[in-house]
Order: sequence, then C-alpha cells, then structure tokens
Amino acid sequence: MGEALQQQLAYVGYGLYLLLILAGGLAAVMSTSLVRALMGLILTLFGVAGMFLLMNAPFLAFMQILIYVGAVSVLIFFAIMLTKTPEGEAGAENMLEWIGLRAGLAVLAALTPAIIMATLIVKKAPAALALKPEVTLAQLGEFLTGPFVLAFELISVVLLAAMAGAVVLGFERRKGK
Amino acid sequence: MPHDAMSKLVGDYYTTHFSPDPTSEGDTLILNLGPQHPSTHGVLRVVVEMDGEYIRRSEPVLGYIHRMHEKMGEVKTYLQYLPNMGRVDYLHALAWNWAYVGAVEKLMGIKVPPRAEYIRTITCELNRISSHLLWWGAYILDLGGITPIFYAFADRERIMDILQRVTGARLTYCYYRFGGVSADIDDDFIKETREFLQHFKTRLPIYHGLVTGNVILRGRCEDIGVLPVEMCRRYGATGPVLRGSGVAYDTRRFEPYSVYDQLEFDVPVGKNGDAMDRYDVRMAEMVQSVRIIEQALDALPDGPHVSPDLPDRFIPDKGEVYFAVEGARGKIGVYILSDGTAKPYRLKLRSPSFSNLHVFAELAQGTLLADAISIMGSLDLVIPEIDR
Amino acid sequence: MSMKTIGQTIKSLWSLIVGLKITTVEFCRPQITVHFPRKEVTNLGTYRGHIDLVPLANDAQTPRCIMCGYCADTCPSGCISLKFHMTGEEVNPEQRRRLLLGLDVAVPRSGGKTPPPDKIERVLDKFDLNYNYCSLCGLCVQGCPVGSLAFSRDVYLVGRARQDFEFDLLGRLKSRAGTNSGKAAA
Amino acid sequence: MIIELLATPLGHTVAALVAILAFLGLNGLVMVYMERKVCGFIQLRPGPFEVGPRGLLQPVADALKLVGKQLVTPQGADALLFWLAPFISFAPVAICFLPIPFGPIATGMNMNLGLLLILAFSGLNALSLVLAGWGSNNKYGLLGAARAVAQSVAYEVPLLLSVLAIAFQVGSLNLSTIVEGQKGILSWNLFYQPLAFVIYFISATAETNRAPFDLPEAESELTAGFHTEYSGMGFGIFFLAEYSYMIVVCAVATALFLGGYDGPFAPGIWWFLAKVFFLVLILMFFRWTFPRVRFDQLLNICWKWLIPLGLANLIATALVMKLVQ
Amino acid sequence: MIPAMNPLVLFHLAALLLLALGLYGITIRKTLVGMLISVELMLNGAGLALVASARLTPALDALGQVGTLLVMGLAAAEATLVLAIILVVFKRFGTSDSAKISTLRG
Repeated sequence: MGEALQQQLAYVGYGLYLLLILAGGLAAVMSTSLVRALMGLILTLFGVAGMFLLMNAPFLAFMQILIYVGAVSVLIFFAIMLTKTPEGEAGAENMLEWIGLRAGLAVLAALTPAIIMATLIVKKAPAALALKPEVTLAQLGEFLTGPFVLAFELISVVLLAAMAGAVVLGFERRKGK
Repeated sequence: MPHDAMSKLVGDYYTTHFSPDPTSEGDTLILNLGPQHPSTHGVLRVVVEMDGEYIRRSEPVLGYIHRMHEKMGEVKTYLQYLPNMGRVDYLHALAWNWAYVGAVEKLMGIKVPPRAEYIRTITCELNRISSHLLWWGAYILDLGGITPIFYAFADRERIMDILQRVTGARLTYCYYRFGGVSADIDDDFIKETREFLQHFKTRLPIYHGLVTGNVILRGRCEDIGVLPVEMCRRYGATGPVLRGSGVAYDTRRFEPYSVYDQLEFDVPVGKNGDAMDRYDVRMAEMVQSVRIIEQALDALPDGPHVSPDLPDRFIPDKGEVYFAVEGARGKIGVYILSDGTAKPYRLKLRSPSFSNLHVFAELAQGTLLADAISIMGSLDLVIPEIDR
Repeated sequence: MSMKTIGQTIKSLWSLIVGLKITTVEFCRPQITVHFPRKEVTNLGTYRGHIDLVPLANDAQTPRCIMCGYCADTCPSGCISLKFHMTGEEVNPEQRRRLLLGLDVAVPRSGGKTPPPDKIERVLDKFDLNYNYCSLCGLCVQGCPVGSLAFSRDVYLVGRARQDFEFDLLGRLKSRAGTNSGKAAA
Repeated sequence: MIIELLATPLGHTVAALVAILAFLGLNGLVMVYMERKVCGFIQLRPGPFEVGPRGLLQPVADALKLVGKQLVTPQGADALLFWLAPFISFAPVAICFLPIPFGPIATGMNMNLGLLLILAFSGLNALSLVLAGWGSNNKYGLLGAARAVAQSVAYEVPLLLSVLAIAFQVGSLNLSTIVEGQKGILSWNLFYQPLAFVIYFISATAETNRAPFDLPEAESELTAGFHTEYSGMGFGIFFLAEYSYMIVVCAVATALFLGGYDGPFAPGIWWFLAKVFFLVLILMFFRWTFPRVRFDQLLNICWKWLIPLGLANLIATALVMKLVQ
Repeated sequence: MIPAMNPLVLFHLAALLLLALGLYGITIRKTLVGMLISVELMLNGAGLALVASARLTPALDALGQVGTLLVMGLAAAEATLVLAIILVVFKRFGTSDSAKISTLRG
C-alpha cells in the first residue's frame, strides 16, 4: 500500500469522523428529546475517538470510549431517567416564542468565538509535523507518575470527592422522604 | 417519555382509583403485576405503587377467575356439587373433596367405614405432597431457579400415576363420596405407594442440597416478609403461613377428624415467620406426610370402602354444619345451611389462600420488588381458590 | 473481617458447589421423558375417558340400561340425555305416568333388580352424551343401578369441533357390536 | 491480488470482520442448541429432538421463525431508539472479537491494546440495554434498564481490576503476548492468579447478564425486563448479542488465564475453542442451577467482596512484580 | 486543497466545531441535563485540540495525551457530581428546567 493511498484513506477517514462529529453534535444540541441528544453526544464521542485513532493515539481512543461512552454517557442517561424529563424538554412550545431572540443569541454566542478562532487557526497555523510514533503505555505511565504525579493525584482526589459528594447528596435525597 | 403518555393511557378502574400514598412526592410508578405476569400464578393482579425498586403500597385485585362456586352450591343437589370441589383448589383437590364430603356426612349423620377413612388419609396426604412439590418448584421458579420445578414434576408425576390408579383423574380429583370413597385401593396401589415413598426419601436430600442449602436462595428468603403472629391473627392466615410464624396450629392435630388422632406426626413450626420459615415448614410437612402415609398403610383395615347403608337420595334435615380439614395451604372449611330440600340453602367455602393473600399487601409494603415476588411465592397462593 | 465471616463465606460458596454437583449428577442420569409417538406411558389401563354403554352379557346390541334416568339426574353438568319408548299393550295411563317418572323402576344400589315388568318393555331410542360439558366425576357410572355405564379408555380422543364431542352412545354401542360380530365372523 | 489485499492490515481486518460475523451467526445457532440440550439433560428431558437428527436443526427453525415474525413497535415508543438498541448491542460485540487470538495466527487484529479495546467496546452493552428499556415505553423495560445500568457500571470495576492484575503481571495489554507467556499447563495464569480468575468469572457472568445475575431481564419480576417489547429479529439480535458476548468473555478468560491456544497434539485453535466452550458450559450450568440474586445483594457482592478483593489482588500483584524485578 | 489546510488545522477546526456546538447548546438548552451534554461536547473539543497539538507539533507528545486523560477523568467526576446536583434540584423543584429553578426571580 503506497504512502499516497494511505494519505488519501486518512483524509477519507477524517471526513467520515468529521461527519460523525457534525451530525452527532447537531443532534446533541438541537434534538428535542434528551435521550436523542445523548445519542448525538455518543456519536460525537465516537467521531472524536476516530480522530484520536487517525492521530495514532489508540490508547486515548479506547479510553475515550471506555470512559465517555461506557461511563459518562450512562451516568447522563441515569440523570435523564431520574429527572423524568420527557421529549420536548428543550421547551418546544417555549422555543417557538423565543425562537427569534434566544436562538439568535445562541448562534451569536457560538459563532463569535468560532469565527475569531477559526481565522486565527487558519492564518497562524504552524506547519504540521509528520505523525510521531505511537506513545507507549509505559511512557504515559512514567509521565503520569513522574512530572504529573500531582495532577494525577489531584484527579484521584477530585474523583473521590465527586463520588463522596454524589453519595452524600443521594443520601440526602433518601432521607428527605 | 413514556411516563406522561402512559398515565394517560391507563384507564382501568383499579389503576385510576388506586389512591396514591398521601406521603409520596409524586415520582412514584404505578405498576400492574398481573393478571398476566409470570409470578402471579395464574390470574392474580396486584397493583403496586413503586418508588424506584421499592414498593410503597400494593393492592391485590381479585375476581379474574371467579366461577361462583358458592352460588353453584345453591342450585345443585348435594351429590351434583361434589365435582366442583376438585376445582376450587386444583392442587389439593382431595382436601376440598374431604371438607365437603365430611360436612355432608356430619349433616346427615353418615358413618364412614374405617377402611375408607384410611384410604382418604393416604390419598389426601399423597395429594398434599404433590401440592407442596408443585409449590416448591414454582417458588424457586419465582426466585429464578428453573431446574427444581422439573425435578418436582418428575416426582409429582409418580404421585399422579398412583392417584390416577384409584381416582381415574390426574389433577381435579372427585374421589371421595358421601360415606366412603368411590373405588377401593388394591395391592398394586399399596405397592406403588410404598415404592414411591422410598424413592421420595432419596430425593428429598437432593432437593435440600440443590435448593435449601443454597446461599442465594437463603439470601432471597431469610428475613424476607416477616409475618408476626399478631398479623396472622388479624388476617386469619392458616396453614404453613401461620405455622411458619411459630403457631403450631394444625387442624389435623387440634380438631382431629377421621383417623388423624390415631396417627403419629409432628406439626413443624418456624421461628421468625420469614419466607425461609414458611419454606422449611412445607419441606418438613412433606416428611410428616410420608410418615402419616406409612402408618396408614400399615394400619389399613379390611372392610367395605363405602358405607353399605346409604340413603337413596341425599336430602338432609334442616340444620347447619361446619366442617374443616387441613389443606396444603391451610384450614379448609365448608359451611352448609340446609333447609331440608335436596339442595343446600347456603354453602360457604372458607379458602385458606384468600386469607393468606391479604397478608401480602401489608407484608410487601416497603420491600423491594424482588422481595415482594418472594413473599408472594412463599404464601403459596392458588388463585382459583381465592376467587371461589 | 472476623474468622466467622470468612468461614460463613466459604460455607456459602460450598453450598453453590453442592448445587452444581447435583445438577452434574442429574445431567448424566438418563432422561425420564416419554416421547409420545415413539413410546407410550404404561398406565393407560386406569385412564378414564368419556362414558360408554355396557351391553348385556348375551346380547352385544342391547345396552343393560333400564332407563331409570338416574345418570341424567345426577350429572352435575347435565350432559346426559336419553329417550325411550314403551312397547306392550296393557299400560294404563297411571302406569305410564309412574313409568315415565321412574317411580317403579330400580332404585340406585338395589343391585339392578327391576320391579315386575307389568308386561311392558322399554326400548332405548337415544342415549346422548355431550362430552363438552362432562367433568368426568364418575357419579353416573357409580350410581348406575345395573352397571350399564363404564368409562371408555380412549386416551387419544381428539376432535376439531364441538360436534365431535357430542356422542351418540347407543350408536357407538351398536357399531361396536357390529364390528365385534364382524370380527367374530372373520 | 486478493492475497495481497488480505496481507495489508486493513484488508486483514476487513476479512477478519467478515469471518467474525459468519462465526457469530454460526455460534448463535450452536449456543442455542447447546443451551437447550444442556438444560434439557439437567432437567431429565431430551431437549430439542424433533427437527433434524437429534434436533440439530431446531436453532435454524427458531432463527427462521424469528426472522419471519412481525416487528411490532409499541405505541408511544421512540421508534428510532427502540430499533437502534439491538444494533448497538450487537455491533460492539463483533468488534470485540477482533483482538482475540483464536490460534497462533488466527487473530483478527494483533494490536497492542487489544484487551483495552475489548473492555471499551463491551461497555457499550449497558448502553444498548438502557436504550432498549427506555425506548420501548414500558414500565418493566424502564425498570430493567435502570437495573442494567447499575449492574454493568458496578461490575465493570472488578472486571477491570482482575484483568489489570494479569496486565501488570505480563506487562502488556496485547492478548497474543499474554497467551505467548503461558506455555505448558503449569505456566497458566490460572495458577498464579486464581483469585483474579474467580473475580473475573463472576464479574463476567454479571456483565453478560447471565443467571444468577440476569436481573435486567429477570422474568419472574420484570416479565422480560428491557426486551419485554421486542418481537422477531429485534429480540433475536439481542439474543445473538448475548450469546456472542458470552463467547467474548469466555475467550478473554481463556486467553488471560487458561493459556489461550496452548495445548498438546491438536492445533491451537481447537484447544482455544475447547477451553472457551468449557467455560461457556460452566456458565450454562450456573444458569440452570442457581436461583437469581436480588438487586441489592448483587451490588453488595460487587462492592463488598469483589472490588476490595480485586484491589488487594492488584496491589499484591504489583508488589510481587516489584520484588521480583 | 488550500495550503493552510494541513492536518493540524483540520483537527483544530474539528475541535472548534465542537466548541461552537457546545456553546450554542449551553445557551439554547433549558434543562440541566441538556447543558451537561453541551459541556461534554466542549470538553471533547478541548481534548481533541490538546492531542492534535501534542501529536502534530514539536510539543511534548505524552504531555498532550496525559492532559486529555486528565480531562476525561475530570469529565467523569464532573458528570457524577452534576448528576447528584441534578437529582437534588429535581427533588427540590420538581423540574430540571434552569429557568424555573431560579428562586431569585422577582
């Protein structure tokens, strides 16, 4: 397989993943049903995972699926189920009266930074290097336990705190009855 | 989703009139268990209000298999009503046979020959074992164990073969007659019964090993559905449900009928009144039934199997009578009010499942759904008996 | 964690292994299913099917029935119906009434002894059974004073319509007698 | 040309995927037959025996029946999510087969992070159950979905812990490398990490929703849980996914603990399959022997026993590895 | 293909797309769960940009990946906590609509 073919395949892959991200992202923000929005998010997550793969970072891609798709999105699903917010949650009827103002503001909020940054990215882009060899797990591990040990530990503490907090809040809910 | 749409969809009287718990804060789920549900054994329906997996309130809804047995008793002659008795509780049909036949005999003063009494005891106890076996299998099935019911049915099949030999039926027996039984037992019957008892004694340890000792089953039964004696008294629970709570009340022992006062047997009782105790009581009762059958077979006298001096027509004098026997599910009572005609003026059946069922609503309160299923199974309900 | 907890845990794990042992043993045991079309169960002799008429000992065409109507009266679901007519001459209206009511006819459990026939004979025209409603209680068979009813032994009786279970027992008896005699002739 | 194409990594992967799909279909039939025969024999009955010789064609008949059935979408259900769920449940399982070394060369995709890939994609199973339960507009389905989430999230932790112990020991997440390290029965990881094996197997039973941990579909409580409303092939695909998933977890167990394709005389692939199906047989015996646990008991087993034990095992492994070094 | 469209730019544009979508979503969504979903979108964009920068520029490679990993961990923690908060809010207000749970309204 020639270098050129691989290059082309990479572009095709990029296009595919971009499409996933776009479609999923749109579904995530536009869909009236929260569960469908979540499905959109998951689609996006897969697209991002694909981009990680394109950048030859499979570990990150799998972690993306393991953590985001396997855990975070399931948690969000739980939140949807427990709050019982049925379709039309985005306020379908409300949205109609707001559509001019609110949607316009939202588009503005999204587009302003997007346009500025896109111009910056395109204009001031440094040259891309060729893809570096895959970072091995061992390297990552050394990094995490070496210079980044503090961040690593902090994340552990944050996770622990989040868990404890969730448990405490959950118990408060039970007691409230 | 679903919730709002669903609350609009349900329109049944019992669901819409199921008054929500005043203390509930609105995020509860009204769930219909039954009438088609794998664990409601036939057509019982229970409306439950659930908070997550916990049951807030529950309410049994009866009447899906109501067949007007009591009313039928008023339009049929005494003899014609007899086959109905096998269909009230089809799992322990002979006990119902006995209760009705005994009541009429008491009303008309008919003497039963001793051989018939022993035959009745043997067949009724065999039927009790088969009923308990079915309960055992079905209960474990409710708890998710699928295999035991097949073993139970293999043994039940042998009991049914034995009973078919004399009764001609395999489930809804109509075997007892006023003044005796409809057919005499022969040597083959006795031989087969003895063989079965030997076989059954070897099977029981297997059952205990497979199920009783199993830690998962114990986890599902122990401390589940603890039924205090006071509550039994309030609801009139009888049978293994009552004995599981530690009250050694058994009609066979405390209001002895037939030849039960001449036979030796224990009345097994539980301690805490949880589902495991009810389970243990039933398992021990099967052993006692085996004991009773063995003694009865040994003591079986010769003689006629049906009283020779029976009246031509069964028309009792005016009067009323109540006769109770111990069924597999509890105390079976038949009350007859006679106005001197060929048909009863009023016939009332006291079915144990009816009383036992109503314990469920209170027991299930605040338990997990899975526990409620376990409790319901441990009460050993036969739904047609509830809706007489 | 105390030793007791560990001991209990081991015990409970052992109970699971005991269960697996039992299922393994049963796994290796021969099956007890009786495959119907290939094998049949052996206890069909005590099976009770619908009722059938029993012929006289010396005449396979005529049922033992004395037309007392006991079976029809006793049947809880009323699925037996019979019709008969009388032959002979000296029947006065009073006798006829008594006969129709069955007052002089054999009483149950009198061993089938009929009262003096008064020179009349009764002929059974029809003996129908609606098996759809029968609950096989056996009250008719037991009550029959002359033992004219017996259970059939046909386990594999099937039908597709209600009419398939409305039996003309007299016709069955006759056809049975016919085939029997035919067999005897052959 | 074809040989050349197959030799490229991409061609190899595509060919492997096709082979895996074929294997999954066949495997579904075999497992259905096996399960019914096993449960039949345990219950003293013959199991399927009418269709074909010894009932061998029964699964085919079942499959045809499922394909031929009408697909019913319940009233008020979210049709898109409802029909998406079976495919979300099936597709990741097929991907999970890629890194499994069936034989010395019979590996779909020999990748360094194979184990991680399997763990990542098997986590999607929970999502499909939730979607199915939510999408079917059924209270039983919803309860089943809630159970599925809690169960699979909880049991993923001990599963990861036990797998990590092996990864620590071998120093690789490549399944082929892990298998290569186990030559001869005495070097099987089972004997070095028995605790990890037990934890893994229990968690795997729970992750595949097999009895006694089949709470999301507990038929005596929730009628059929998340797939109450599915008819025809919707149910069929869930079924197929469940059986394929069983193969995945048993194959991983074989590769991690039982020496993979290691074995004398016969070619490796037969040894691998034999070990996998032996584990599957054990799973089936579990199902037909034990009653179902209750939900809180299920979580208690996980949080009070499996996770602490798994952590202890992991730490012990790490210490031993450090000392040996 | 315009010359500036090297892979790095492409990946960064994808990340930017995620950010924009997330921003739009967080503005237009009215429920807390919807906002959470939008936040996840933005976090993903951040992760993507980090990795792209690390992989395709002379920057330290492992650094970007570790950073993204940490972002993922944070996202998990955040989701847990937000879930709990949503539960409490829902319990107290009976809704998770952000407009309705403002008690400071006049």
